[in-house]
Amino acid sequence: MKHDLVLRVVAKVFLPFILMFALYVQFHGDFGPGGGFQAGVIVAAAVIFYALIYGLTNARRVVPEPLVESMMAAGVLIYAGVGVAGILLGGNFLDYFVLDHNPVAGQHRGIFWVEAGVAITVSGVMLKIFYMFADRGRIDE
Amino acid sequence: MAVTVVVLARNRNLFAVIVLSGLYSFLMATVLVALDAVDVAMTEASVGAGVSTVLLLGALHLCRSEEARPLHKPWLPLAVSIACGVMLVYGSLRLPAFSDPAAPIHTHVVPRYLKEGPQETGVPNVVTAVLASYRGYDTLGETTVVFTAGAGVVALLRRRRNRRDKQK
Amino acid sequence: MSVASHFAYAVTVFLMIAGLFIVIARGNLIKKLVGLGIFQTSVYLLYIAPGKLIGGTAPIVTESYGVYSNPLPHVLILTAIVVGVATLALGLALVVRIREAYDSIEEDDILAADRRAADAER
Amino acid sequence: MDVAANLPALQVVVPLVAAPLTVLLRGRRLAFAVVLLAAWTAFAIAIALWLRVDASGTISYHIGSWAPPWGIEYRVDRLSSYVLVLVSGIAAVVLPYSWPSIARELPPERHYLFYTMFALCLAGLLGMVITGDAFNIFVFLEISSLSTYVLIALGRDRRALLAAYQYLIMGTIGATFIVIGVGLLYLQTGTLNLVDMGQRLHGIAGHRPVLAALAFLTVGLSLKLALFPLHQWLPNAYAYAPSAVSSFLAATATKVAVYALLRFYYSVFGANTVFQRLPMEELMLVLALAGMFVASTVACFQADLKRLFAYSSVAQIGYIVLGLSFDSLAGLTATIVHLANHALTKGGIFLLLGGVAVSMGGVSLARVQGMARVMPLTSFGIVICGLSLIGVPGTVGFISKWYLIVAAIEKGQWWLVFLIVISSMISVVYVGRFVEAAYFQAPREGVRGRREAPLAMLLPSGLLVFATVCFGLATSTTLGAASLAAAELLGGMR
Repeated sequence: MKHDLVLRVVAKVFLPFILMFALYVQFHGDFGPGGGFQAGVIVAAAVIFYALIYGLTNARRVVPEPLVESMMAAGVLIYAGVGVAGILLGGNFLDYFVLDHNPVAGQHRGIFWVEAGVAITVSGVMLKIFYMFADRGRIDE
Repeated sequence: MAVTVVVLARNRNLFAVIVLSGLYSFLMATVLVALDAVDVAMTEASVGAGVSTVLLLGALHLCRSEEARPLHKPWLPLAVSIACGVMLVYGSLRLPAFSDPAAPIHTHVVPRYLKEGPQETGVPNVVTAVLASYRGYDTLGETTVVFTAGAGVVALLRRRRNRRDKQK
Repeated sequence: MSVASHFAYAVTVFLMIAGLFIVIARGNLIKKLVGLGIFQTSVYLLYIAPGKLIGGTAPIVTESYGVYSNPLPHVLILTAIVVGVATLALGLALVVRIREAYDSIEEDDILAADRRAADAER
Repeated sequence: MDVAANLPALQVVVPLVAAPLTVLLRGRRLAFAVVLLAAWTAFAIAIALWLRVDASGTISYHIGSWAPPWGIEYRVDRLSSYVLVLVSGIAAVVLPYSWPSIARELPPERHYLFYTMFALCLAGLLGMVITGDAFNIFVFLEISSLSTYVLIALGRDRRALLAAYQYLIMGTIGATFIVIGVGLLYLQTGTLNLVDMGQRLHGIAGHRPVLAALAFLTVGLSLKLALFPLHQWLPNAYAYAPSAVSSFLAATATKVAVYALLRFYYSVFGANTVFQRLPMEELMLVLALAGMFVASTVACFQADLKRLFAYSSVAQIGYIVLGLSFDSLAGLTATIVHLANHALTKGGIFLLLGGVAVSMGGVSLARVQGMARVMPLTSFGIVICGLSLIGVPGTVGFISKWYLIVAAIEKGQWWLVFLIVISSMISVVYVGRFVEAAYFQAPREGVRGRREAPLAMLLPSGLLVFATVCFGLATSTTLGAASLAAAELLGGMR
């Protein structure tokens, strides 16, 4: 599959759109269906798509494994960090009201960061799992 | 959907089983849309039909694809699962009827989400509001579950660097 | 009416029985995981179906609708789906390791191999 | 910022944040330091919460400042603070032990992930105990279970993989049953908050969905706590997991499941529903007795010490459930006190066995022949814990058995007293097998000299053994806390 010109070109054309769609799902989650989890899955799918067509080594170069592993952890930390920020600003854990002077704006800010955390962890984990499985396969063959 | 499951239970070719389970997830997603659960449907379609299928195929690639004929008689498992089913039937017969607006789940707790949610959180998609704010802690737990799975897979499948280099 | 109103529950029950049956009866480790997935999915219907209100719409508040389906089960099931896929990923990773260690993914074969190993120890 | 007011949230969040930090930091020393710090902090927080509950009653903490039942509530009462102290305390003791133990049992590149998983497991268990929300219990149950599966699979033997897989299947079925139970309750009440649920169930306790929910929750949690016919996953899982993991799981995981069962029975359903509308009392009695006898007997025929004591765990779960089945203050006290007592005893035994595995090269009965000469301290420790399993006065095991017998006499069931004594006799047999091998048989060839386990392993194990005796003699702390917690649970009964 790696040398099919049509596939490579089509992939190049499609990838930005997939990533755009992921961002749309992420940020439009407030108004329509979607949110961090779904966006994370789409991002991961885009990279996996890339890896299938351009090969695992190239994909690793674009999205290196240490980065992926850090992403897994960073997402959870961002989420928990929002919670701890609530405590630091004088509220309860995961209290978004205190994140801004205006409680509703605070809610908005909290939800934004929380969703970002979810998306980062999910895409990180999905990619990592893909890499792990793909690795095993290569050695077995 | 039920037909898919029956075929699935009887089929011994694992590849077919996995494709069928993907199909099943898609059907499930359609049903969920019909039930107004768009967020859930979207997740089920991407996770059930997408991620799970890819994962299963990936694992299958590493394993054998035929299932051996089961040696033991399936009556005991059948009895156990039917007993559980009977228990659920017993329980569900007195549940509120389908689409009954007076059922407790529609009258308690939820009205506040629907009435005040958009004002309190500034987010019109109530599912997102509940997910990220009212029950945000559950979602933190959920993210942690995903993280656990990721780190767990790494812990199970990672190999020593030097061994990999040797094999190259 | 009562039959129709409980149709969703009937489907749930059937899926649950089938899923559980696959998990317990089948010896193939991957197939067990597929069955487990079906078993978990059956629960989604149990939660979501009662939340539907006929004439209602998805719980995204706009001015043109007045009746919404219940959002809380949706949230819970989102979490449940994620937990399900996490379990699946972990289970498959285990299966891959088992297959490397035993060269089989049939429960009976593996147990037999263990028994042989235990006998050899004695 | 008010740290004291936020302790309930920090209790769980501290270990939970430690987990991703270890992944970010990578290095095994750093990972160990972070998780150790988190576990000790969690222990300190648990003690602080316990003191606060003791002084001023139940604490309710609203996460995200959303009042329950709309938001998720953390609720610390006497029982949960008691279990919190127990779980975080065991973790605080096991962690220092795990450093030398893991260094011998795991390849180095997996070390930091071991600590990640340990922190997650701790966070999950603590989260299950402290939460006041039915669905949140499920979420944290899954965090702890998934990390448990991985921890077990990290065992050196390849059978550990299969054990982990089987536990994964059983555990997921159990968790799904719990979700079904919670779902049925939710459909009946429209709420997920446990207290609110309990109040709203008041009028409809006899409805069939409620009873079905009770059945599903009982089966699901019984899978998790390894009640007798559903215990098959446990012996393999304990036997092949790394020693530190066996010890931590044996001491905490099943105990937390028992806690969840108590929570649902007494705070949600109310004892009336549980014990009067269904024949739960008789059912539990039968299962508990069957577990005590069958598992103890099977334990007598095991050649591997880890498996032997794993079966003994199943038997001890029988005692715990037996106390529950009396549905009386004394019985409940026995259950709660035995949670802690068995955790100390079994935790101690598995830690010591880890040391044995290091020094003697294995834990089969053949390997430990003449162990008393090679590892006198360790052997002595195991014997003390064994005495506690039997229920000899002066150890914690005696206290639990005493209360069980008191509860049985209260009910006038003399035959039960007789049975409890008989089952203790069976445990004399399996502990006796170890004593015979270790003290009365000559060491195998090539095993000479004294080779105790490293001090870093000996010290934590010794601490637990010491606690076994200490709380067996000075009973007021555990017993007082347990009876107050039991009284509070029954007081909540309407």
